Amino acid sequence: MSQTPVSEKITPEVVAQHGLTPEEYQRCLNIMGREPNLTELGVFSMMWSEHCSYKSSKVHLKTLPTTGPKVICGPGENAGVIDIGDGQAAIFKMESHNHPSFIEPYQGAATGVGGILRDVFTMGARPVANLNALRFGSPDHPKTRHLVAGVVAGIGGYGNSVGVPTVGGETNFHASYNGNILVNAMTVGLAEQDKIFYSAAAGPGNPVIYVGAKTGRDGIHGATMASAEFSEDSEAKRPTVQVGDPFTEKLLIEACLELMAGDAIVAIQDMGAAGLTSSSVEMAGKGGLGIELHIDRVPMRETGMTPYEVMLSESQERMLMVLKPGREAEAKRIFDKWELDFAVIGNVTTTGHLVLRMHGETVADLPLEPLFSQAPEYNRPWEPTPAQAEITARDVAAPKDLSVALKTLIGCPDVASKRWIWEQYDSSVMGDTVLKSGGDASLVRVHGRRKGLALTTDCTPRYVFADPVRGGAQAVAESWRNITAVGALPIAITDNMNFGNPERPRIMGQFVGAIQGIREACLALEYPVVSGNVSLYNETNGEAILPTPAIGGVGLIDDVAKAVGIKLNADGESLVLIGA
Amino acid sequence: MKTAVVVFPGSNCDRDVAVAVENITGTKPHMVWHRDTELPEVDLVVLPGGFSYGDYLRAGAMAAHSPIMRTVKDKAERGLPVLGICNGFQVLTEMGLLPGALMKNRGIKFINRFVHTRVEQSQTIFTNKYSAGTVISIPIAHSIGNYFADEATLDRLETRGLVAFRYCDEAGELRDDANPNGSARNIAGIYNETKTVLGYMPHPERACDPLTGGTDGRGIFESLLGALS
Amino acid sequence: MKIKVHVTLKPGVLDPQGSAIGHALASLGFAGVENVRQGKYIELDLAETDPAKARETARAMCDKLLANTVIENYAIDLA
Amino acid sequence: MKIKVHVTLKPGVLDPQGSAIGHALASLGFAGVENVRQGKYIELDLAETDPAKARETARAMCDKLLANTVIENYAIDLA
Ligand SMILES: Nc1ncnc2c1ncn2[C@@H]1O[C@H](COP(=O)(O)OP(=O)(O)O)[C@@H](O)[C@H]1O
Repeated sequence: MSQTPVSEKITPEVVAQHGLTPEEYQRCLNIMGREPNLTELGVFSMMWSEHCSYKSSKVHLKTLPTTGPKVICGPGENAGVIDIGDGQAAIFKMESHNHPSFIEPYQGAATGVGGILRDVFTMGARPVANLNALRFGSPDHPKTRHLVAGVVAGIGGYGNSVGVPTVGGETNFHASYNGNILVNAMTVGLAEQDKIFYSAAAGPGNPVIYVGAKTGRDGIHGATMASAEFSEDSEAKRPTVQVGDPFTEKLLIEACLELMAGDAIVAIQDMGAAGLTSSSVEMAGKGGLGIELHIDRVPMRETGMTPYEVMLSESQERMLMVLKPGREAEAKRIFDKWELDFAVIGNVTTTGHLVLRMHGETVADLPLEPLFSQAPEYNRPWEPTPAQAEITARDVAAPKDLSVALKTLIGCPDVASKRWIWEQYDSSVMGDTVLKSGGDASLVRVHGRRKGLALTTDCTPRYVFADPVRGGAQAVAESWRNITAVGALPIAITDNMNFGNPERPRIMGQFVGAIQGIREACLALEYPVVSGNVSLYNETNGEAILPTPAIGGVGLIDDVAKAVGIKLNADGESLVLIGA
Repeated sequence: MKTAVVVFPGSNCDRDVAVAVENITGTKPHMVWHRDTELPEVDLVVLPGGFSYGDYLRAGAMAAHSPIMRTVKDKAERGLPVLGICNGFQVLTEMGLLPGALMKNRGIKFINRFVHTRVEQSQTIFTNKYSAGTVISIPIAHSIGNYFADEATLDRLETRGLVAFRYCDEAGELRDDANPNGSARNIAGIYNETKTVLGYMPHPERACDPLTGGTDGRGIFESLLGALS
Repeated sequence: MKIKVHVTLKPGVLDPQGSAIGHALASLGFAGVENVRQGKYIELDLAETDPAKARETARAMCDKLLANTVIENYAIDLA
Repeated sequence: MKIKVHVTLKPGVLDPQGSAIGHALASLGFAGVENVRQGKYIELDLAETDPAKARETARAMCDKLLANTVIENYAIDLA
């Protein structure tokens, strides 16, 4: 491809293709005091996307309880951090990869696992467990079988290869997911509390380092393809789905943890969905500083990549870090050992601006503070979900034949055994899995200790659909019960809010209701939210998915030997029913 | 007993096997990087499970050519005991220390579950703490564990007593439905001619702790401890 | 009728296998090796004897199953 | 010089991936499909310009790394 500079002409169409409304674009103009060039527009579009800015959900998310005696770091960083005693911390988060998994189930699910792993080890934690919450369409829909097979293989293919056990999850089937499956992946890691790494850049002049895999033209927004300057074959060059490389990820985990054992790192951030743009902007923005990057120093997989492409690429298995001055050689030695790319691509500045240079020439320059403080935030109109008539047990006719009823129940895909799924996951690597899939919560021993973490993911979307408030509360309560059922104390949750189009008041009402329910349950149970992810616009042809706020719960048990499973152990044991 | 565990890029059971070895033998193994060319003075080399070089091209193919493996091959041919677990077994066949090849499971999928394998020989450095015919319960975790060799090789393995373990049911019967991956003649592990090199698909290191996987795998490490100390 | 299908990653799509093979060849001492890409090669027999129809069927197989055209290209040979 | 390598399983070696593809095609309604075999297709650029030497290098690559001759055959094309 030629190296022609990208067209500077920003037409209303180009703005719309970047997902910005005319009002939002006006804000860009005000902030810039001039027309942005295409690269700058790309940065705005990424930072103000729903995905990065949480513009539709923020006002509601703010109402969730996020603090507590055991919370070390709540939402806002790459993942949430809780105190698990002995100077140790558990770090965890759940994230969706819905759309890519529908298009390319294997790679979509695989890169979803890769992304959430990076969120966790970026903070200094060794990932010790993966879970996944999956929703597929109706089992007899022609696409379902292929999607299930691909997603499960992809999750296994990535997790098994990096050597992190996949210990639990949940799987539902419902026609509302026919055209929009949900793939939510959760990673839990362990770190020493005095070795947790955050993303705020510090120390003007400090070197900014790029490590991991090279940057290619992966996932660059389809929106930009209309621009005339791209050649005819540009479509072939712009895969919108990334291919994951778990091998590189495994090396990246080991290399980062090796470097993190020392004290060379000032700040670190993985290049997630919004790539180099969000990582550099967030690191500098959080530090209240500026950052200058030399695009030509970024390791690239392809020739002729423009600054726009480099900044918007969603290539996987990459990290950005700020080092203490003079520590580059030490870091490079480690990344060389693991045969990963390593490049000093810029430095921290005091300008408060993101400045991008290509062969010395400035190709973008925008102020960071307003990018955050003036980011759009919407309180979208919403309608409460109408209350449904209560159905009591007495309203339902008793089944004539109990054994038929039982068979129907256990034969239903949601209830049937998921063993054929979890046997494709390596659940015992790392040698600390005490309880794996098949029971209530899973249990992973803290390496070298007696204590362990109880982990579960839960949501019953049809409850949330019927009554978002109670359904949201129920998901939290179920996660609490699953953790309690193995003998552990629930500590905190992560959430993954999967909903339809928030611009429709009915959908927004589901979201608001679910948040309210989650909030009430978390407060009542002293079970705060320490991290989460929002995935909106899960619709096909105007048909929204069932509202699906997946909850990932983490609990602690002092001694894994005292945990209980669901297995009946001997003849003559008593069965006791408790509860309401 | 002194042990070296070779770490390839992409190994992921290196720590697990080191923990098992240390717990059972009382001595921490040396972790040897694939790019090293020298082995420390040891009684045993372990090639751990995982996805060396991502299992790209073929499982074990690239690891078989890494610098340390030249030394390992040399010493193994002169009698140094080598235990290859899962990916380690794949590496051993790729480098020709063991015959045959490991292919994709017949069901294609990755399988992680407990299986039963029968100890075929009890007179080896790896199995002297078991009796022949003992059935051990042990996890597998692989998608490429379907052992293949031509008929002549299989016959030779049988007549020379080089089949180390076979997949079986709980009672020790060699049934096809107890064969998780389609391996020829239910083979789960084999020895070289001198029975000093063992390749084994299941993970004994994951069956050394009653809390996480039972203790049926301990016998392998206990046997080695007895034979090599 | 024998059908031969090559499924390759589209240009620009990351090919981790290909790069790993490239590294391995280099470290085995093969010099001057570049752009290693790995794809799939599928052979099958089709009862259909009309070349045009066979090709059409093969194309449908590729679109539906053998390749994911989001990331892969395919080429069909009849023999 | 572009080198194209086909690596296929030897006749007689079971090919579970090939059979799985065969089954999947059948369940998608493709009739009359038989003997599905899946192999690898590797492309690379070699600095060598002499065809004979290039072929020799390619053969060495296959013997050493690209194919496992216990179970696989290979074929080399120069382009
Ligand atoms: N996608 C999955 N990955 C791993 N384990 C799963 C998955 N789906 C279900 N499981 C496991 O199957 C068991 C039953 O799941 P589920 O029916 O959701 O349980 P429950 O409703 O009792 O919480 C759980 O132990 C769960 O961990």
